[in-house]
Amino acid sequence: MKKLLPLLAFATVTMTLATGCGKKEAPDSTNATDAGGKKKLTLGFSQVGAESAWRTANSQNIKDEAAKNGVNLVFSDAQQKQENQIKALRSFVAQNVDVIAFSPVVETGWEPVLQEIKAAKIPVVLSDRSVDVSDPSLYASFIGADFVEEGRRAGKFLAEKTGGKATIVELVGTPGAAPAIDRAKGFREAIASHPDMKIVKSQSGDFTRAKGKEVMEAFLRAPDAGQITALFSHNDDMALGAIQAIEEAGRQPGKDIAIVSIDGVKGAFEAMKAGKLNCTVECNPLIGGQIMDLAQKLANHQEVPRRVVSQEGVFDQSKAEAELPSRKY
Amino acid sequence: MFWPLLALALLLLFDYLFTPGFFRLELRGGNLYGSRIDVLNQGARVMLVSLGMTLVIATGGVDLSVGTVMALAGTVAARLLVVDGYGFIAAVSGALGIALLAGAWNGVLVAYFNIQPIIATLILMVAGRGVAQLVSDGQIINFNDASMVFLGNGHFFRLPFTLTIVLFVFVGMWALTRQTAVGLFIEAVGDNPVASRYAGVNARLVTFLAYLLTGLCSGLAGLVASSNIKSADANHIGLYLELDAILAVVVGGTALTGGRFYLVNSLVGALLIQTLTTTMYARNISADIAPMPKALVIIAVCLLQSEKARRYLNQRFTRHQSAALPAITPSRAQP
Amino acid sequence: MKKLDPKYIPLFATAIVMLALYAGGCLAYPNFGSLRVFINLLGDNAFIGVAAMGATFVIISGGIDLSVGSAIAFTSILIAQLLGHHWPPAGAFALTLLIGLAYGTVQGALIHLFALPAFLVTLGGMFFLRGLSFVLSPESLAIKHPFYLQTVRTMAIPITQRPFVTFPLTAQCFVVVTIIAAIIAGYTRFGRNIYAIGSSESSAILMGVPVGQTKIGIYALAGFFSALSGCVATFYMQSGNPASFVGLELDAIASVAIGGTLLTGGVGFVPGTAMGVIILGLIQTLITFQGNLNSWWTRIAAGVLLLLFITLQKVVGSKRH
Amino acid sequence: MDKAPLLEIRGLEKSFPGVQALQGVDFTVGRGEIHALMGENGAGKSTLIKVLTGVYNRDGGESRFEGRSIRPRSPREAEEAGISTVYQEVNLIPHLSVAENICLGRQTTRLGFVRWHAIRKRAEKALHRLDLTLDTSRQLSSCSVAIQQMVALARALDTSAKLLILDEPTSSLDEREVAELFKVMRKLRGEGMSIVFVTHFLGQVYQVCDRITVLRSGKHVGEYATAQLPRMELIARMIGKDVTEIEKMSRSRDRQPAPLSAQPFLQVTNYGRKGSVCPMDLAVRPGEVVALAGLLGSGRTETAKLIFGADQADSGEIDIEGRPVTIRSPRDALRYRIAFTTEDRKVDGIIPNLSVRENIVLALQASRGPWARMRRPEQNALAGRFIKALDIKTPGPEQPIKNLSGGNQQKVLLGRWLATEPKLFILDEPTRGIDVGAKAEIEKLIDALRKQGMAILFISSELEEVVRASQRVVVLRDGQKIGELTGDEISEQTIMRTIAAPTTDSEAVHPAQL
Repeated sequence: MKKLLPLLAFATVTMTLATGCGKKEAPDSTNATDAGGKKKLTLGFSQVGAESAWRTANSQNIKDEAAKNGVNLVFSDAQQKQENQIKALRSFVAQNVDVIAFSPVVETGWEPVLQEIKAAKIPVVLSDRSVDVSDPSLYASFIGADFVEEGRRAGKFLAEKTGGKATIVELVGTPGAAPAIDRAKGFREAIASHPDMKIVKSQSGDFTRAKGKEVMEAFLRAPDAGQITALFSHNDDMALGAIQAIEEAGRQPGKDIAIVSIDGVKGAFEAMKAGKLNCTVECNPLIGGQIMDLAQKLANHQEVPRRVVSQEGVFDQSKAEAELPSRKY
Repeated sequence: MFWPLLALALLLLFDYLFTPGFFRLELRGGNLYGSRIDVLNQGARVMLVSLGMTLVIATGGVDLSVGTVMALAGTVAARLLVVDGYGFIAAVSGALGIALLAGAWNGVLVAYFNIQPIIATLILMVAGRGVAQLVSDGQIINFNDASMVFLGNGHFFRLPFTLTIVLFVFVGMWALTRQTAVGLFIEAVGDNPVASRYAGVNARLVTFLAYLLTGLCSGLAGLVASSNIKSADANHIGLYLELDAILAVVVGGTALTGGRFYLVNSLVGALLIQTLTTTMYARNISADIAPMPKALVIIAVCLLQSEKARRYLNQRFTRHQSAALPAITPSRAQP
Repeated sequence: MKKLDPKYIPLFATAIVMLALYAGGCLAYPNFGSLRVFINLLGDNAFIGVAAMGATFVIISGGIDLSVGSAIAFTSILIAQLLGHHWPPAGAFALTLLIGLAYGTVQGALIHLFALPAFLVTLGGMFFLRGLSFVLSPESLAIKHPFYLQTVRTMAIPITQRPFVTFPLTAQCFVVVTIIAAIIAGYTRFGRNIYAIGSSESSAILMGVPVGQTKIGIYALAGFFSALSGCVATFYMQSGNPASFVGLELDAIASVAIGGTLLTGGVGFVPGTAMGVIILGLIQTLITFQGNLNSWWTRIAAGVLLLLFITLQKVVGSKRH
Repeated sequence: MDKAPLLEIRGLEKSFPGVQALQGVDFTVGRGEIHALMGENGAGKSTLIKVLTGVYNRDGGESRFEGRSIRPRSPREAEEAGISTVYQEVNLIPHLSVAENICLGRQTTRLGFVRWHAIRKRAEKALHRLDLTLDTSRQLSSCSVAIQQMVALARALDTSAKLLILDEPTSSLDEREVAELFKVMRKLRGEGMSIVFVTHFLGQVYQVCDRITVLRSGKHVGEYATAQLPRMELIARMIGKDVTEIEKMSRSRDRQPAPLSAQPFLQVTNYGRKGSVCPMDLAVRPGEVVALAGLLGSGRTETAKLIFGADQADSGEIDIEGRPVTIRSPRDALRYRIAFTTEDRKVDGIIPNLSVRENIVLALQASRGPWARMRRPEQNALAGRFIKALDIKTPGPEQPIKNLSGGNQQKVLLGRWLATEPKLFILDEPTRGIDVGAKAEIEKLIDALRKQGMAILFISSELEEVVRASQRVVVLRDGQKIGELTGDEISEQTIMRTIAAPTTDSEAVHPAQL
């Protein structure tokens, strides 16, 4: 009997929890209201993490915009772990938020939790990254850059810059993440028509500066490293790391090796101003306002576009100086 | 000394034969450049941490929190520089201060509260990165302070400046342990704690000191790591470095059960690990797969060092006797 | 009621902390007390829970297993690959569990036969399996097998219709594994031998406990539970990801410690571990509900709790002497 | 004892690396008798028992149990054969319940699952045979040592044991508890069980044992009926002497000079520690060798550890050169220039992997603190000096000490402490396990140190050595000082008489038998 005691104690405790507190369950009863008595919108947002400057700018913008629009934001950082993100999403359901938005860590594995959210009748907005699901009704809208287009633009710029002749190395983002997959795809599309543009090496730098630098160093060590004339980096952070590696290798980034990356963070503009980076394709992290807008509409059962492409441009060195002061992130 | 050097030599031989360009060394921008220099430069962090880890392992303990302490130090320095606007000296002092504090924390838990080292340092390993995140407010802090950038990127006598730091720490550590009696005491305490106590050695203080020094080494490594990429990323600085460091120390012949320690061998061990990593990069093997060969090296080296394994075949005849005797599990953590 | 045995003090402390956290959450946040949150606690943490059961046995025996997180990631990607190659789910699970058992046995054998420190061997296991996962697939793989798309969902037991709450398969696994682990710990010779070895290995030998067999068995069991946890994780994520579950071994160890298991071995409670898992889950949920706290507070809170419980164990332990 | 003996061991051999632990030992236990197994340290008692119970594998010889030849390969096999053992220190699992401890490894199961109810019943039954009722679900560690001992006994009885081995079961019991245990032992004997009783308490042997087997240095000395072996004889057999011979050479010792100073270097008053040493007074003067004599377990080592601060005293005062001081750790002792070589070199003496040089300098270095490191030449000189002075046989000062022979390890440890120039040197069995030549050298060294004015506290189980070396002998028994001999009183005979003499206050436990 003694052996059973802890088990029994545990069972009792859990039963008490389940029944005692379970009674409180009441849908929609408790959302925050603002001073005017008007119902305040609650948005659950699950962020990937804080792996790059782009990401932290994105998080900050979402928080700022939520405050500005009077949205009650429940923000959760997944520390780049899918398991954490799934937990956060399920917790949003439990909290009965009005709208859920999230940037998925990876593309796969979202089916069950999205189904659960759908069953709870909470609309979902995908922010900046897409998911791979068989049932398109699992999310209401996807806002964010067109990664494939970004890749294409980067490829196009590089083709113009190098006259269609380049030996390219590629720094890939987190394996399995939508931007990594799509940017690689778009870039390849764009250079497909230039037979003299070849990607000779391609490895993951995990979207981080440290890894980007490390991997670039390895690229530059190879005996055929001298032939590298261009670098395509899936984000600015990795490119910034790579620039350091190139400088250490005694070569001139931006001149010996043409560099194009994606995101358009402040550091990239500084690098362009210094002539070390040739081009950054903007991927605008300031989509908080648009997300808030979508969320409000969804909460009011209005129609929303299934795909919202964020506004972004392509910046080369000529525009860098003018643009730099206005870059906040 | 023999095994790690042999392993390193074999690995280098392999690279010489099969990894083209690995042995090329040239002068670029006035500095030496090549894969081997990379090994030295990237390996600096592992070397720094291994130096500290060697002492902790020599006392019969282990420090799992070194990677976290690196992140803490890097983030504190970057924050002081960028967010709070202090100068280089203040930033470095702040970073090393927090690293010493972390080391002292571990030391107190292990030496004075008798908590098993694995668990005691696990606490900081788990919580420390969270603290680092709070320090950085969840942001990656980029900095451009010239002195700070020099730490991890500068050159000195045509070699990466990090090597100077390693050399400096090594000499300091060597002086501290071998020019004072601290080294002797650490070895005595690690080898036979009871006898050391009877001989009048202050075992607690010695253990505490080992953790304190490890904290300091990790702090320096953290500064180097964040300086190297000109930014402090609380999530990633020093991730898994504790494992590389433990591996370097064990490969270097310092037994996990404590006792004799070999600072130079740990450096060789660290170089071996880093060469392994760099070789894999150079051979276009993903960094993600890199742990696998490392694991095989760990187990192989430990089996080579294990007396029991060596005797195992001989003992097969009198197998029964060995089974009936208490297995000697080297855990000093037991109270 | 007899006088409370001091070894139960940490366990009661665990229960109190768990209740306090839960009650605090209920008071502070609307909907925290909902059935869904409660079930989420079981379902979301199921894979940690299952793995922590293995860790409980290892720690009761006085050892440690650091390979848990890698083993789960490896298992999940293995299952995704096998199903991708049109294996039947049952076959994939069986093979996976077998591999888990085998690798655990190898770890146990290295530890026992060659007297290598458990810490080192399992560290090697952690590296090895992590690398191997990336060999199997460098990126996350979706599982599209109908078993996952339909069966897993239909196996969830519906509890209430409005709101629609079910008791998911993962939570079921957690509960069942906890019960099985409790039975192993309390009602098998193997389980009792684990306690004996952890409390005093030399006495156990003199008392005729088959120490070698048991020690290898413990690590084999831990490997099995890790593999099982990997299966549960695939139910949860419907994908295999070689980069996932990094650092999960620490969560598992923390859960075990918070659950009142003595980290020096000999005393331990399977239900306590389950409570420890739930406490960590509660902290995470609380931080999500709070909404604008840095999620890293989870780690800090876990570290502080770990310290508290270790201190408690020390105090209780020293009083007993 | 009309039938064939229950256990018959002939010519048992067992050796460990470097030690021949058992050399052709015979041992016979009859049915329904309590048989004492006696011997000083290193006699081979515990080895014999461990071979008998399958913990060790024997190298040679034969054992027959109930007429059948047996060779158990594990404690479990021995138990199955009918031999149960209760070990010296309670070898149970402290964190498990009483019931579980009794049945561990052979729990009642059904379909592979442990049946706790049945186990508790079994445990209660086994305890009942010992006339003991207690809550079997209690955690073992919450029970007193005496109860734990009884639980261990119950565990042994839970099997259908025919032979019960009690390995020093009484060392941590008080008199009442011992009496209780004896009652149980007699009861079991009455039930036809045979008991092997290992103890170092002479009185107890004479109280309950029918026969005595004495071992010395791994050899069989003899088997005697208790009634026919006077105490004096028994002690003589154990320490390898002949009583008549001792009587003859009672004045064999040249008188040694008085101490150099009347002021004691060390004076302890009423110094003691619960559970190990009864409060006692003791003084050691410069130029004097005081020996602590007594049999194994009499509290000699414990007293030394107390004075050295390795254990903490809980009563009494200690004065060094007339001034009261506190010594709470070996470091304190070192500060007052007290040195201590321990009985067990391996466990608390040598630092095995460090070199001879480092082992020698360690204590002196510790006393100087970590920052004032001795330079290498100084270390070499020191090591060289002691290697030469003590004639340490080592290939060189850099040899790891673990590679040296026992005697040379001991000399290194002597060197370690001599380097600190101690004023009081506590030597615990300095000559144990080392060859005759080295023994003589160490004795000579002790004498030389004394002449230089050092105060020496000398512990040895060899009376001959004690008599030769000391000016004063403090006799201990059961953690108590029972006598002090000086000058002409010091002889092997008087020491043995003192040890053997009954004391009035423990009459019940140690009846007069001499």
